[in-house]
Amino acid sequence: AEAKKLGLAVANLQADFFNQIKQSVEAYAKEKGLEVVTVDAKGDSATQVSQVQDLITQNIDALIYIPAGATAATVPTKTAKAAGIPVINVDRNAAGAPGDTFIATNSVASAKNVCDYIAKQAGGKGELIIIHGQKGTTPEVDRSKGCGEALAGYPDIKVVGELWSEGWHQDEGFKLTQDLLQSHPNVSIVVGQADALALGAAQAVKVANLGHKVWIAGFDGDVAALKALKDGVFDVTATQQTQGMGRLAVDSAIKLVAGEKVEPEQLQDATLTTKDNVAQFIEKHP
Amino acid sequence: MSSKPGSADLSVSAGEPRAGGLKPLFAALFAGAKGPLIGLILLCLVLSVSTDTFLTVRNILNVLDQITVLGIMAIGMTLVILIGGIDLSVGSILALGAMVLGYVVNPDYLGLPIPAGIAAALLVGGLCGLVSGLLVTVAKLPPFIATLAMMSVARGLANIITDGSQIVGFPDWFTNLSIVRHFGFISVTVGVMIVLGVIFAIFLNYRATGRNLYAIGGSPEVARLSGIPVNRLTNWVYAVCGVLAALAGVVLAARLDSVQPSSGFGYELDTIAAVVIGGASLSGGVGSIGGTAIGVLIIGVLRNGLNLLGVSPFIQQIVIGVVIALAVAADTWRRRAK
Amino acid sequence: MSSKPGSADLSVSAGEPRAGGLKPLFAALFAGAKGPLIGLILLCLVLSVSTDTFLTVRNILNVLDQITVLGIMAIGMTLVILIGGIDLSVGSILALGAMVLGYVVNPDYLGLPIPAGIAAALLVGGLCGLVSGLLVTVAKLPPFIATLAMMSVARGLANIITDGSQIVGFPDWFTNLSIVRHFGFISVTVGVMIVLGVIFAIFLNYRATGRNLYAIGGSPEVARLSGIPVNRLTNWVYAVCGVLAALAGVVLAARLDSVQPSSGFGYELDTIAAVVIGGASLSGGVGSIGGTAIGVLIIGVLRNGLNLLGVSPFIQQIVIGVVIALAVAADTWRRRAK
Amino acid sequence: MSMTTLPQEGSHQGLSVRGLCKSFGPIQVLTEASFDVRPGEVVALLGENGAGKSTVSNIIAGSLHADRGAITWQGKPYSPASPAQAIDAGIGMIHQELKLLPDLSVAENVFVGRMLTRGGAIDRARMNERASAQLRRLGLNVSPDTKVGDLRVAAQQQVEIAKALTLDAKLLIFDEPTAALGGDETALLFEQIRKLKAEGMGFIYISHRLEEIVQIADRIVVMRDGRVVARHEQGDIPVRTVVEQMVGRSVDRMFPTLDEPRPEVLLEVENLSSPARTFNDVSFSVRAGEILGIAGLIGAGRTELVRAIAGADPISSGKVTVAGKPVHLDGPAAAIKAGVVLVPEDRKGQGVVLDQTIGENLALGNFDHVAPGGWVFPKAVQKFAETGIRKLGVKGQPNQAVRKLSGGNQQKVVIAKWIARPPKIFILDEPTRGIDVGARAAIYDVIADLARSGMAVVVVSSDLEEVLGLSHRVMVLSRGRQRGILPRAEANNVAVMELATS
Ligand SMILES: Nc1ncnc2c1ncn2[C@@H]1O[C@H](COP(=O)(O)OP(=O)(O)OP(=O)(O)O)[C@@H](O)[C@H]1O
Ligand SMILES: Nc1ncnc2c1ncn2[C@@H]1O[C@H](COP(=O)(O)OP(=O)(O)OP(=O)(O)O)[C@@H](O)[C@H]1O
Ligand SMILES: [Mg+2]
Ligand SMILES: [Mg+2]
Repeated sequence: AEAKKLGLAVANLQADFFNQIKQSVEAYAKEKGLEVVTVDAKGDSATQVSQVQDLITQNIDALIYIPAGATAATVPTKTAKAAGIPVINVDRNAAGAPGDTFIATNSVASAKNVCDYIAKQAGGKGELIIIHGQKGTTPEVDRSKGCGEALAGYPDIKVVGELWSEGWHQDEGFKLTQDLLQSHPNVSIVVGQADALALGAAQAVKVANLGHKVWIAGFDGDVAALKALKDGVFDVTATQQTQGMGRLAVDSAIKLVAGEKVEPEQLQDATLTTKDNVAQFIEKHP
Repeated sequence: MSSKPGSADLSVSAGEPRAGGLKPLFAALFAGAKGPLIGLILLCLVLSVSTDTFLTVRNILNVLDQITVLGIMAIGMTLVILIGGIDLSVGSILALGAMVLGYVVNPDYLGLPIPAGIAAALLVGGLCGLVSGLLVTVAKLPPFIATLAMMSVARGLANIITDGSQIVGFPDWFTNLSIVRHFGFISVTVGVMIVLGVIFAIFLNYRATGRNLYAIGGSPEVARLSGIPVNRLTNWVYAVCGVLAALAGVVLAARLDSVQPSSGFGYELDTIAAVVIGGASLSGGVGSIGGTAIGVLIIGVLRNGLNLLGVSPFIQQIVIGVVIALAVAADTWRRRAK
Repeated sequence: MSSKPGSADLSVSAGEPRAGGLKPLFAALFAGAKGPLIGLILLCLVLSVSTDTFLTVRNILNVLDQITVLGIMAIGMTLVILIGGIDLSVGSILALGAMVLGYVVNPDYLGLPIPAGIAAALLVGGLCGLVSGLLVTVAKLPPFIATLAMMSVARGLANIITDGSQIVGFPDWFTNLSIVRHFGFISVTVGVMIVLGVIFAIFLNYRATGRNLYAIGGSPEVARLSGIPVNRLTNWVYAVCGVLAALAGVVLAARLDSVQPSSGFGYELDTIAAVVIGGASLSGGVGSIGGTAIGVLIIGVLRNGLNLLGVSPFIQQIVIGVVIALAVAADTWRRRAK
Repeated sequence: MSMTTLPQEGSHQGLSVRGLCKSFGPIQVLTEASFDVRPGEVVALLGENGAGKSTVSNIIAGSLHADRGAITWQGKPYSPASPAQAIDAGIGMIHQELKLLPDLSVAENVFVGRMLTRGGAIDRARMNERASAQLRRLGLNVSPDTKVGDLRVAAQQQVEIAKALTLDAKLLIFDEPTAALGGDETALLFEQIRKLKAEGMGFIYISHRLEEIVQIADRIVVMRDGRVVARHEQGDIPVRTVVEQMVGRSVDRMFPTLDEPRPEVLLEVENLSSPARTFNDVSFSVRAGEILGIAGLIGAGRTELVRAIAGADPISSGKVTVAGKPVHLDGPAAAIKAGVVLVPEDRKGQGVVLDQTIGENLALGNFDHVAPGGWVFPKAVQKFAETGIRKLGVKGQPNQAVRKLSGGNQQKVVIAKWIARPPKIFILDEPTRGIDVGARAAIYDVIADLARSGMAVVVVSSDLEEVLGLSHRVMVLSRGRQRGILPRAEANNVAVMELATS
């Protein structure tokens, strides 16, 4: 069969990372002459189940599914498969009901790289604080894990404080960092688990006027964040291949509909991005 | 608008039901929601014409499935708003109820049978509601503050149970409750919502206690002077609203085959909106289950329809806002035209 | 309570201000919020003792910085709630205002000077508010529905401007507005909040129009019959609330050095909560800027304090709920003790 | 002053009140109040505004609690903790302020808190039937399904009465049940009371219409400043005596002498009609210094007419001219600016903001006078309020919440509010509803003074004596139509009633 109409169920368009993927999918599908119907769950998995139902009602040929909620729900995948529609899971996969293929960044490894880099830059010592994402969510868990693995190799770096954001928002990053710096003015490393959090943290550091260099790490490689990185607002991030993942998702969909085989897992590396290599990503997001 | 004494008034309007006779069921059910009802019908007409999928049995069943959670919560919210209260905690109680269910039945935790889990969930929901009620009646907090506090506390509790992680996996028969369509068309969860709606509609219209809720909403002072146990009923209403929110959490668990502490976030506004779109007044004393059903359907159909039309998500937000305003404004125009 | 005729009443109670008499400024400012004020003071005491960082100049300035956005929005919300309304759209208008600012000033888009961007943002915010007002006064929608619709529409518009992406980078002098502390301690944005608070406190207490808002909230019909242009003032109040929400968006932009369409999500509840914690009644006619300031501070201090204490996020949710309930209940106990 | 000694408490099957005391904050509003109500008798409770009548009634009905004192009821000690307990004990009360639920039906209001049921379900048919029957006996013919909010004040009052009469009570307290009623409705109510009396029901009857007392009361209890100052063993005490006991001095005359109006016409109403035809093609004029009374039966359209003139309701055709200038009737603001002010009929809903203070209420709508340049100085407000309070003799302080005033004093606040402007046209709709005799005389003086100062005054009243005693001319409306304008000399009971029923 030939794919004509794709359904795209996005977790939350208010997050730049998902919005990037959405834009990439839409642009690339247009190139390929496919129709895309996009729905936005606004972060709520129940809404997403409803939306997937609606997509199936519209006779889509394949579903690109970016699960909403803390962790991936199985029902959308099951429902789609029951209707004979191939599912391409992006970013998160459900343990009980995996998609026909799973496209994601290797979060643990990438987070490990980021933390390793920032630790090294800071000279392998100092006080570190972590601004976590929403507690208990897959990316929060994975990134904490990766970073923890890296920091295990730096005994002189002390994690003096960590706080959790509720919605990965930039203003939360600002407030949480500000509060942590209150109690720990000697902090020299800040790890933000997302670029938005890192940008907020950078602003808080700037406001605090600490009088010493503070190294700040982010994650995701949001378009806007990359520009900030270039300007030296913060120091390192891991650029996820949003454009690439979007294109890959569409290609996988075409293949799956045509009955071709696709790898069950297509993990992408997030490229460690610093001031030195950021220009190319601003030019063209991977 | 009192009908002229002695003259035969043949026009029966929903707003001002007909004198003396049997209050027509229809009028009683949709009291104050005729405008939104027109809005809903127009909406359905437009969608039937502009898509070829909206008016299919499968899609209509989908819409019913999709509104179950909102619908069950909105029943409880109708009671609360009727007595002049508001409950911001329903979304959090939903999450807490779902997490309690998961904790009790999942083999990694307590591993008890599902009915025990459901009972525990409803009990916890009822307790949360009762606490809100007591905060209102005993500590004399404004309902907004009492339930805002409960919203925060219940969410915290929901998160603490598993330190923020979800619990996945229920027996098949449980998830089938929301999937298998009996008699060819109705799932158990949808059935539960409909039965609850009917029960509460009857309760509000035909039971003395139900009418007393209207009196409390109209004026707690008058109700008290008339010998109605205002505080006791208020506590009950919040407790029932809590139980129904927890039940919505159970339904959601069946629907998602998993429970997570973040679910139901922001649902309070949706639920209140459905009730108010359905003609209820936030100052109390006015509202009906029928109206709420219309409110719930307007929200459900609107979201479904815009997805079917493939309207892009950002445009959807604008359209939803405009349609909600229009649906409720229809009531003003209808009254004015009279 | 009311003083005996002719007797000198030395005890000034905040609850019933001596309207005619020399209304002590303190009483006027914090009318109805004495309980929460006690709550705030207790909270500060507890935090001063339990952390060594809370009671430092730097931290207090931080708290002031952190509450600016909420504080500015809460001023507008106070007006709206005073006249018996409610505004759910402030969070969305904040985002829309910020996006308009970004769009107008960012070199990738229009690239105009900042003042033009600010003017455009405030204008758009004011227009949104005005539309809400007209929906209330002309289309006779309940404020809840009118502003819920606006909440959805404004969020949609904020998203459409850049198709959901954020805009980063403002001139340094602009972000410095929220960073550089003049006279050694106050940033321009905090200054703006304080000045606005003082202006609106004076307006509400000492301007005829301000007093009229209280009358509208107390009874719109009595106000109308007394010759007060109820509809016109209502429109103005919503418009002002919109302008202030957009201004909060501008402040947030300066604070974060970026704008994003998702900002301000869920702020409406925080803002309303701050106003109600500050002693305002959602049925209108009761409230004050001083009370709102207390409400804003309680929320701000609480979050800051819990972070300083390093309380885990889930426990924080529970503590926040409990403290809010206690702070408001303090008022009940205080009255009862009298 | 007659002050019979009371029998031993509990010596009969009725109600004995002994030594009740009650304070609100520092103010003692009830001091050692004692009286009896025996089965089958009507005890009239009389007194000035703020004398404590409602307070003592509320204590008996369980909605307030006494600080000291004892009540015996049917031979047993009685201290209801809530209205529910009082109702269970067989004691019901009609409150002075209407206590109705506007969004519920007439039948539901009548039976609120004790809905009739059959097999667990509400028995609407029986409730409707019984409510209708009771209302018909009171002279009100509305469908029991009508929303109470859609009824006018008089009909609402009748619903309130029906609610009390259908209670299965042994003692009923009527706190000013007839304030909003006309003569016919009052007569029908008395008929009901007499019937129930014969069945052994006891009544406490509170009213400021002293002429009613002679008709209905078996005994009289007079209160002043929270004390019982007189108890009469019969009902037909000369009004003069009672009044003296109430106010503590003699009121020599009720109505002031009126000066001749000036020649110039201040208010000119031409062919005014309302969209709903509640009044139709009404024309009249009022000269400076003149008082025009408007009489009519309940529902004649008087309220609608004066509301329209004051810009509160829209008109469909016609013209209003004030001092030669046409008024654009597009809202009260325009009318007030043109010099037309209205003291509305429904004081609670339209007259005062209950939760604001007296000072704030008086200043409301007067800021153009009180607040120079829009600046509100508390001192100016205080002074303004004190003047108004003094002029009308309001029992209260500027900083007191209006909600806590007695009913009559609230009414005075509404009148006081407009006096200072001063307006050109002063319209008062039922100005003395619920006001005591002493104060009423004072208000009549104020109204006469308004006219004397050159205003045109319009007074709507259901109290015929009041219209006749106070007006230069009386206009009579019936079913929305103007039936004639009688000069003072020709205006008498018979002539007015003839026109009113035409
Ligand atoms: N809740 C209250 N708080 C303070 N004072 C009150 C309250 N209720 C009544 N009062 C005061 O108690 C006094 C007695 O009031 P009450 O209502 O019993 O008078 P009344 O005899 O019924 O007068 P009226 O004829 O005007 O109805 C008044 O001075 C009134 O201001
Ligand atoms: N709220 C209302 N809804 C419907 N009809 C009303 C309403 N108020 C008044 N009416 C009708 O309008 C007509 C005139 O009423 P209005 O109150 O003006 O009479 P009135 O002469 O002032 O009598 P009252 O003594 O009751 O004040 C009556 O027929 C009445 O039934
Ligand atoms: Mg009284
Ligand atoms: Mg009238």
